[in-house]
Parts: sequence; C-alpha cells; structure tokens
Amino acid sequence: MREITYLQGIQEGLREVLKTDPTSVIYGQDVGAFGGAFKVTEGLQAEFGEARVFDTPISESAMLGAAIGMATQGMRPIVEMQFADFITTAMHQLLNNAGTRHYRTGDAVPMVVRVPSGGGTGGGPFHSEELETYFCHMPGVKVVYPAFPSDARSLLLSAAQDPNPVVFMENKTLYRSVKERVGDDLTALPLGKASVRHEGDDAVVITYGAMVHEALRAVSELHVTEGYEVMVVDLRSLKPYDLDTILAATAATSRVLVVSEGWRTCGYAAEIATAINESAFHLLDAPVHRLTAPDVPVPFAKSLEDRYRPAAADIVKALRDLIEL
Amino acid sequence: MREITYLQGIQEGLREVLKTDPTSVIYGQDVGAFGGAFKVTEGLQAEFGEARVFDTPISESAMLGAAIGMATQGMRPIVEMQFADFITTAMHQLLNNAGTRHYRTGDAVPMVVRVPSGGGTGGGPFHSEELETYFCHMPGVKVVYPAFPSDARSLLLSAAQDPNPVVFMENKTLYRSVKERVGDDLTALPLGKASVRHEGDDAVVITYGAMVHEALRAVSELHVTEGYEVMVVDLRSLKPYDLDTILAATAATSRVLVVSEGWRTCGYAAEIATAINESAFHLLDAPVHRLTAPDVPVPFAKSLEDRYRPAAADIVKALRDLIEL
Amino acid sequence: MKLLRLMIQARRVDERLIKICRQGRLRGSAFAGIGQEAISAAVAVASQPDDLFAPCIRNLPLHLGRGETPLGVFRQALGRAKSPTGGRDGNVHYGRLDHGVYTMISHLGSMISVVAGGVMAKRRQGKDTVGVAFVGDGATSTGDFHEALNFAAVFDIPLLVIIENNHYAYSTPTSHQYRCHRLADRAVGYGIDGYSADGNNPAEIYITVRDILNDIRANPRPALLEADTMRMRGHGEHDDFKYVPETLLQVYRRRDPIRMGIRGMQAAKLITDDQIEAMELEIADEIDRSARQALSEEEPLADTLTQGVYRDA
Amino acid sequence: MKLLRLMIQARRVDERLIKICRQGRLRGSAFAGIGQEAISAAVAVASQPDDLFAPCIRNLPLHLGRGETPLGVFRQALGRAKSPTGGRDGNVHYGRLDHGVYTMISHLGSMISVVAGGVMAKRRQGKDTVGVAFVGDGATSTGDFHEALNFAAVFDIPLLVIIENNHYAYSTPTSHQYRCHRLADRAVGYGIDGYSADGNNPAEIYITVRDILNDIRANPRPALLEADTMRMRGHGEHDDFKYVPETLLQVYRRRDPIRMGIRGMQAAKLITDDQIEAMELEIADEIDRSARQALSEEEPLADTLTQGVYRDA
Ligand SMILES: Cc1ncc(C[n+]2csc(CCOP(=O)(O)OP(=O)(O)O)c2C)c(N)n1
Ligand SMILES: Cc1ncc(C[n+]2csc(CCOP(=O)(O)OP(=O)(O)O)c2C)c(N)n1
Ligand SMILES: [Mg+2]
Ligand SMILES: [Mg+2]
Repeated sequence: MREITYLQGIQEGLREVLKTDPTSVIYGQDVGAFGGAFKVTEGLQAEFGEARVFDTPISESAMLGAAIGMATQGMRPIVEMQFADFITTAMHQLLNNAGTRHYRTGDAVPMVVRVPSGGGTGGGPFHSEELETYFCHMPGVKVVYPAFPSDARSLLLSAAQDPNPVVFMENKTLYRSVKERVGDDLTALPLGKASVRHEGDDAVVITYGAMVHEALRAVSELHVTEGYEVMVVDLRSLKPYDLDTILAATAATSRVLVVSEGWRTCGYAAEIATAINESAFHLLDAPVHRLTAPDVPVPFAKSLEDRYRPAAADIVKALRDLIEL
Repeated sequence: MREITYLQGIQEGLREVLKTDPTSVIYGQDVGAFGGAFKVTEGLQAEFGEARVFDTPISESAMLGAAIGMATQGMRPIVEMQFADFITTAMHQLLNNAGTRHYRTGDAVPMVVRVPSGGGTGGGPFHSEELETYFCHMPGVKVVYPAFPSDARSLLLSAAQDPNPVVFMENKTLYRSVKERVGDDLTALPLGKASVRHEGDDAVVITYGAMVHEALRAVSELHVTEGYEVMVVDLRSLKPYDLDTILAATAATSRVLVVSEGWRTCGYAAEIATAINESAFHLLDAPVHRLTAPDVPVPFAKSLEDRYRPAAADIVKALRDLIEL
Repeated sequence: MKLLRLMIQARRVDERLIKICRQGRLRGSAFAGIGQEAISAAVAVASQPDDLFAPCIRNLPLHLGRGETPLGVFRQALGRAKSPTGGRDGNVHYGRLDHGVYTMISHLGSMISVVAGGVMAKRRQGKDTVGVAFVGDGATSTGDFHEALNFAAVFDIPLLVIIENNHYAYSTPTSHQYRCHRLADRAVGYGIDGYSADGNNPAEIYITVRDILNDIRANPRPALLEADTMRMRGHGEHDDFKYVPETLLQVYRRRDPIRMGIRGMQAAKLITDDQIEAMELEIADEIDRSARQALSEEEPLADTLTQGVYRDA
Repeated sequence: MKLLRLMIQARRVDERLIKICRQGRLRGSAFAGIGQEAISAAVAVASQPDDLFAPCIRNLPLHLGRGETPLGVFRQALGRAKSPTGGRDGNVHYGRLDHGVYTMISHLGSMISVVAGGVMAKRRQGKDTVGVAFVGDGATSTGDFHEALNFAAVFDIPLLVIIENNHYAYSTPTSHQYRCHRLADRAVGYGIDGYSADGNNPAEIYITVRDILNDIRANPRPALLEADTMRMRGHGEHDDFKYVPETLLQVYRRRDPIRMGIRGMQAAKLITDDQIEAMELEIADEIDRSARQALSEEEPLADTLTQGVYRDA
C-alpha cells in the first residue's frame, strides 16, 4: 500500500491507459513537456513520447472536434481542458457533435474530456466553475466526478474504456490535499455506482466532488456535538447516477440533504432532489433540501468565496435544520 | 381588437422597440431584407433602415460579443440566433462574458438574444433544441418564454427595457399556429410573473412555451372525459420565475405536474419540482411529477418525434395518474 | 465519365427530392446542390478508398461517389427506418464511416476538425489517408473554420478544405460575409497553400483537386481551395430565392457544370449522344425505383426512440 | 517622456506585485507583463479620450495610461472591497468603462468582438472612437480571434488588434501554435492591413501604433499589428519558466524596452540622468504608499456576496 494524492490517482490512471491501450493519446494545452497547468500529466510525455502526449493550439473546439474524429477511427483520445471554464467556447462539439453521434450513426465515440473544476482556490469567475449541469444535460454524454484518489484512478480507467464520450470532472482543491492509501492493482470501476462514505440513519448527505470531504467533516462534527449519525453518499458518477443507492439511503434515513458546489437554479442538486421526490416521496419525513452555491459568478476575494462555496459549517447547519425539523 | 399570430406578436414588439428606443438595433443572420429564417423581422429593415436592422456574418460568438460592447455603450442590441441550437457555439459570450459583467464591473448590459426554440417541426437534432436549462443556469442572465401572441409582444418590450442580458425564447411551432385577439396598447409585462391560463383545483400543470397549449388541450379533454378541473400555469418567465404563483397553485391543488419540452436530466422541470418540494412539501398529496422529453437527441422522423415530444395525450395520462394516485 | 455520371445522378436525385418536397411528402425542406455538382463529384472521383470526408449539405455527388445509393438518400430525406441514420437525422445529415464519410452536424464549420482528427488517426494506422472537408462561403466566418485549419496546419494533417463559394449564405451575399478579395488568401495566414478554381468546370476542378490531393498525400499538410460556383435554387425549397439577381443566375445557367462537362467530353470525342441518353435512362430508372421504394417504406418504430443514445460497453 | 514614465511605473508595480506574491499575500498568482511594457504604453499615449480598449493580462501600462492608479491595481490583485471590481474579480481582470477600458474575461479572444461592438456604438453616437484589442500569440488560435476580425472587417469598424507575440503561450512555443510565417499575414484573409513591428523598441512601436490609429480613425476599418516581444518571467509567478532557453532570454534582456527607451531619449538628449532618477523616486514613492494602503484595506463584506448579480431596472 502506498499513499497517493488525488492528482497522483489521476496520473496513475492516465499512465495505465497509455500503457495498456496503444490507441490512446493525451493532448491539450501545455500537457506535454510542461505537464499541464496543474502538473497532472507531468512526466507522461517523457515516458510515452510526443506522439502519445502532446500540446495543442488554444482551440477548444478543434481539440474536441479532432477527438471525435480520432475516436471514430479507432483511437481513444483523452483531452485536457486547462480549466473547465473554457469548455464553454466549444459546447457544441460536446453537446451536438459528440453526444448525438452514436444515436444518429451507430458509430462509437470513445473519448474522455478532463475538466479541472471547482472553486476555493481564489481563481475568480473564470477559473472556478462547476459545470456538471451543462454536461449532464447532454444526451449521449456520461459524466463522472471522483472525490478520492483511488476512485480518480479507477474512474479514469473506466472512462477510458467506455465507448461513449465521458466528461471526467476533477476538483482542483483536491489535487494535492486529499490522500489515500491504495494498492497497486488497477481495476476499472463500473460507471454509475455511488459509494457510501459514512454510515448513519439520522439523515443522508448526497453529494460529489469536493463537497464529499466537506460533508465528511460536517458529519463527524455533528457526531461529536450532538451524537447524530449521518450517512454520506458520494455519487462518483453524475450521469448515469446510482438511483438505487440514492433510494436506499433515502429509505434508511428519511431525511436527505443534497449538496453541490454548482449554481442553484437548474443545478445538479435539483435533479437528485427531484428524482428522490418522484421515487421515494412517501419515505420522506421532510422535504429534500439542497445546499448549493448561490446564482452568483464565482467571486475572487476570500471573504466572498468562503461565503459562496458550501463548506462543512454550512452542511452542519443544514443537517441540524433538517434533522430537527 | 385585431387577431395576431405569435410571430406577429414578436414582430410588433420588435417594431415598437425600434420606434420608441432610438438606441435599439436588430441584427443576426439574414434578418435584414430577407426578414429572417422565420420571417419574424420581415419588413423591419425596409421600415427602419439598414443601420437599425442588419445582417451579420455567421459568427455567433462575435455577434454576442459585439452586443455586449454595444450594450455597455448605451445601445440596446437585439440579436437573433437563426436557431437556438447554434448558440452552443458561443455559450461563453452569454455565460461568462454577458452574465458576469454587471456583477464584476457594475456596468449595465441591456441586450436581448432571441432564440427560436423547440421541436415538432421535423427539424431534426440541430434545429429543434430546447436549451432553457443552459440559459437558466447562468448567473446574471434572465430568461423569458412566451406562449401567447400578446405575451410575446409585451415580454419583448420588457426584455428590451431590462438592463440585463435577457434570453428571449420563441417557440417555432407557435409562430403561425397560435392566434389571439389583442388591443393596440403595448405595455411591457413585468418579468417574473406567471399567468394562470385555466382554473382548477384537482391538480395543476406548471409549464411554459409550446407545452402550455398541449396542457390546455389536455385539461379540456380531461374535463370532458372525467370532469376534472385542472389548473394550468404558464410560467412566461423562466428566470426569475414566479414562485408565489407556483406555490399558490400548489396550495390550491396539492397535486402538481411540471411539463417541459426539454431533456429530462437536469432539465428545467427538475428546478420547478425541487422548488415546490422545498417550499410546499406539506401541501402535497402526491410527489411532484415531471413530464419531459427523454434524454435523446431530437429525432427527425415523425414517428420518433411524436413520441419524443410531450403532447396533450401524454399530459392527460400523467394527470390521470397523478389525480388518481 | 464517372464524374459526369455522378453529376447527372446527383442532379436527378435532387430533382426528384424537390418533386417529393413539392408534393408535401417530405418533413422539413429539400436542400439541393443543383449547380454545384462538379466539385464534390471531382472529389469523389479523385479520392482513394481510405480517404475521409466531411460533406456539407450540398455534396450529394460525394455521397453517391463514395458508395451511397439513391435509395439511401431518399430514405434519409424521408426519415425511413432503413435510412443511414435510421430516421433519426433527416434531410442531408448522413454519411457512412465505412465509405469514409462523416455524418455532419448542422453547426457550420464544426466538422472540419472532426475529419482532421480522423485523418490523424488513419495516418497513425499507417494508411495514406487524406481528408476533404467542404464548407460554404458563409461557414468561413465561423470560429471553427479558423481553429480547424490552424490545428491541421500545426499537425501537418493532409486535409483539403474546399470552400464552395456560391456567392450567398442563405440570403446573405459574400459582401456581407467577408472583406477579403479571395477566401483562398486565408491560406497564407495558416502557412499553407491556397488555390482558386472554377467550380463549374468539371475538368478544371477535377485536375485541381486531384493534384492537390496527390500533393498533400505525399507531403502531408493541409490546403485550402476556393471553388467558384453558384447555387441555382433557394437555400432550401421553402426559400423564394428573390435575393439573387437574375443576371447572376443567367451567367451560371450558361455555365452549368453538367452542360460544361458534356460539352467538354463531346469536344474531346469522349462521349456520344447515345451514350448520354443511355446513361440518363439508366439513372432515371434507378432513381424512380429507389424513390418509389423509399416512399413505400416505414418510418422507425416509435418504441425505438430511446435506444442507442449510448453505446453498450 | 509619458511613454517612458508609464513603462517604468508598470514595471515597478509588477515588481511590487511579485514581491507581495512571494510573501504569500496574494490569492492566486501574479501575472507580470515585464518585458512587454512598450506596446501598451505606446497605445495609451497614442490614444484619444473616447477610444476603447480590450486589454489582456499583460497590459498594465495601458491601464495606468488610461487613468487607473497603482492603488487600484494593488487593490484589484488583493481582492479589496475598493478595487475596480469590488474584490469580485481578481488578478488582472479589471478595467473602467469611464476610462474606455473593458474588463476582460479569461476566455482568450472573446473580448475583441466586445470592443468592436463598443466602437460601433460610439461611432453611431458621432464620436471618432477607435478601438484597440490586445491578444497574445496563443490567443490567435481561438475561433473568437477569427470571428471578431472578420466581423470588424465587414462592418468597417476602426479596431486595431494587436498581437503581442512573446514567443510562448504559457509553455507552448509558437511553432506549436501556428505554421504561418508572420501572424500579421492573417490580415490579408480579412481584407485589412497587417503590420509587424518591434514591440520592444518604444519609439518604433509608438510611431507605428500612432500612424495606424490615425489612419483607421480617419478611414474606419480594422487593422492587425503583430508586435514582437518577450515575456521575461513565467506565465504567472507559479511558473518555473524552464521551457524558455536562456539564449532567447539573453537576446531580449539586451532589448529591454525600458532600457531601449532610455537610451533612445538619452541619445536624443531628451532626458537626463537626474530626471530619470527623480521619476523613479516619485514612482517608487507612490507605489510604496499604494501597496501599503491596499494591503491594509479590507476585503468585501461576505454579506455583499449576492448583491448586484442583476442590475435593477
Ligand atoms: C453555427 C451556425 N450558425 C447558423 C447556421 C444556420 N445556417 C444554416 S446554412 C446557413 C447558410 C450557409 O451558407 P454557406 O456556408 O455559404 O453554405 P451554402 O448554403 O451556400 O452552401 C446558415 C446561416 C448554422 N447551420 N450553423
Ligand atoms: C479559451 C481559453 N483557453 C485556455 C485558456 C487558458 N490560458 C490562459 S493564458 C494561456 C496562454 C495564453 O498565451 P498568449 O495568448 O500567447 O498570451 P501570453 O500569456 O503569452 O501573454 C492559456 C492557454 C484561456 N484563458 N482561454
Ligand atoms: Mg454559400
Ligand atoms: Mg504569448
């Protein structure tokens, strides 16, 4: 067992794909010799050569379009967006071109788009966005979002084995802050499976990405302060999502809090809340609450961003309200 | 009183804006002499001249970027997308550039983006999309979606008087099919106000756009067949939305069906369903149901599109299930 | 001869589609490429089996030249279950990867980078593939046109981007679309070669395309070709086409590519009137049978609506 | 003299920001324009009050030349409540419309069309406005660069787009960004004039910019100018900058714009050593006061988070 960071988890996943799948390539802005803005691909070009890991011009649309072209001709492109935020210049390549292609033509489009996401880093409005709503609202596109190093590694493998376009969301605050002891055997994790990170029956927090860690902090605080036992479900796959685990958690707790770092209106939390209400309304002791970022561009100043982004303290408060309702 | 179509409603709104606001301009692809792909701007260039109504190159991003530039310098641009679908090439100009600008700089960005939306016309996957989720998930952007000629006219005025970027969704199937008798006095309608189109207390259908008309057909059929009285709420403004009217309707009926022509996962219907559950959970006799398009690219063949798109018959069935639950 | 046949076949298919459209039996409109046949026919004839293509809405001769049948085209336009897209996409959005032809999306310019990526893949597999992407004069204003050409240039991808300059993008004349003298002049900004040719002269456009493809096949890098032509009907059949001055149409009526092709071959004594007549009859026969068959076929079953959005692992 | 002062002032502000960054007192990184000061200083000096600008991340001299104070710059980088964006945006994303300066968004290339639209509006209001948008060599690969230039050309918008070609986009050298010889050659594809100039020679770049602005002010149409320069530090202060060969840095160290400016003015006897020293002292003093003040100020109140997303009617 070795301890690796979230970033290393992704990197090991990438290395494994490059090793085991000769049709795979990694490209993006500055991902080659430089190793990427966050150094996720550091060393990969040296190890696998410039033909497998290479830099591209600053052309998000061409990058994604070319990935579709490669994917449909037997390759497996893994494209890095330097920041999630910049994919908004090329949504049509994902929504319209990649996402609809299999349905229309029957051709497989096995491609992975890595999008470093989320705030909390002082990145300001254009280096901090959480865009899962956009990705999940695209027929034909899958979306994963690991919260732990081992999941990052395994989900990268699964994404790179899937015959569909997969958006692989990575949380920037987790890159170096989250560590986990892992073994050396790399196995892909089936997409669409959530993980229960903490058991409990007073309530459940359903969340993903960086918020999993905030939720875990919150539930241990609540345990210490008032003895509540709160379950934490880490969705891991946002589309498809694991409705079975969500409903089982709902049944076990009857009180659900959905937490998301994304914007509120039409946010991903609304999808999960609605799905629960539709399928498990009679099991609920209280309305499903959502805790999200407000509908505000991600602010730069620490004072503002701290308020903007849901944190453990907010989850504690929301859970208290929910349980004591 | 004259009878006008939905298309004429929009056109009269545009004409009124051009007449009363000398800073307003209309531009887009083929909107000038040709009058636009749907002829919504027909005659306006002849009436107001090429300086006020003009064609642009096929450059959605530059079109929207230029609108931001004009809007911040005292003009009021009204930009037509030829089809809603094509705005996915330029989401960053709306989400990142227009939407965040007032928050970051305090500068007003009064611009209107008209997006002909929706399916039912055999337009296939790229001329039929309903993208309200994308627009409503943009902080700083407002979204309206009229269902009737008089609303189309009034909401166009309101959108063009608002100091924020407003996405004005228009439904292509309604352009010539929906008619209404209207007076000549043009008054802007406050944004954020829904309209109760049909009274009833057995259940309520909350919807917008073309689905308002499907809902109205459905409730009259249900009235005839089983005597149910079902309320229909036409949201008109999707962001901000009229939570007061939504909650009043929920209180009056205890059974809510949200209908949307958009895709299901992370669709706008989930937002409304969640908002109701959050605020009126105890008033509900049944879970809020949503009836939406499936997560499928909009298909071309009539057989497929008829199944794809929610219609009166589907609403009848969903309401029956809901009321008889 | 193959080139001429493709042009005539495409023209007759388009004419039949227009007729079907007029009869109200098409969903949506018909989008004809009448007047522009020489360019994509030339590409089809000059191409090799492993080549890849991103056609646009007016490249019927390319489809036919790469192996699509009139039956497939009618099925597609009619949204039949057996159409190349199973009735899911309509009109002119189809292709078959086993013919090397990508199914387009409507977003103009967005397919250039797709075929660029496809060519990259094929080249890595040791094939001597070249790619050809078609765009109109209007599509050259999209950001995607620029990104893809620059991308292809940086990676030395053998990709020919053909601008079919037919003077209008829907109703918008080129004077409202760009201000440069020739669109081929954009090539210098990508460090690649730019060519212009008469897109209505089958012999000229064929030789030009053939030579460029040979060149970039041997020395991989992209190229840009602007072919002058004219769309002889509305943008779609719903379009009254009033924005085009009759004088301009006159010019191009005289320069109809099929007529020019026939005249050229006749002058060189490569074809006889009898041969032409036989060809026309044969084509007419196949089209008639295909159209009838497609018209008689079923749309996809509604129950299949949600199948195949994702591919199973 | 004004030009030199702006360059020195910007350099010293950048140096101070780097110091503050090293002390760990900045959120995010510092993004310096050291080595590129001549270009935006020249633009500021050559501009008129009604002109409009879309600066990018390395155009501090433009901000200062258009009326922003070092205090405003420090406040911005520190996310202070009193910063131009009220602490909402950070680093280098600021501007003031009353100075004619648009606040950028990060999406490269996307601000060119904004300033194009702004100039259109001002011209309609009877002003003789011209616009200047700055981009890097890397940003020229974005679709937005292309759409905006073409759009401006079609509408004869007097807009100068300046490419500050500093040889790298983050770590990516221009050889991986484009294949043309000079980026200025892209102008011909838009039917506009393209210029190249030495961006490190203050006199040359000033005269070039001034002449182009005079020209397009009188005869409205866009122009493209490629200015050769070099970023003398990492992309941001977090960047180890190892990808740049020392030999290249050597060349540009010798061609430092401030040194070249001083030498030129000294040769022409336009400035004395005493004057330079006095200027430096005065600048240092203001910077020191401003930095201290900004450091001592408050961030915005958390309660203001949700205010002002929309403007009230
Ligand atoms: C990005 C985008 N914007 C708008 C449209 C709508 N549209 C479809 S065809 C067309 C005109 C295309 O003109 P051109 O490229 O010259 O091709 P032609 O029809 O002349 O062959 C337009 C504006 C589109 N398909 N894609
Ligand atoms: C559309 C988009 N993609 C990616 C980025 C990330 N990014 C920020 S700066 C940069 C490099 C820019 O290089 P260049 O344009 O040459 O400007 P320079 O930093 O050299 O001044 C990149 C890739 C971005 N800001 N926008
Ligand atoms: Mg054209
Ligand atoms: Mg650069």
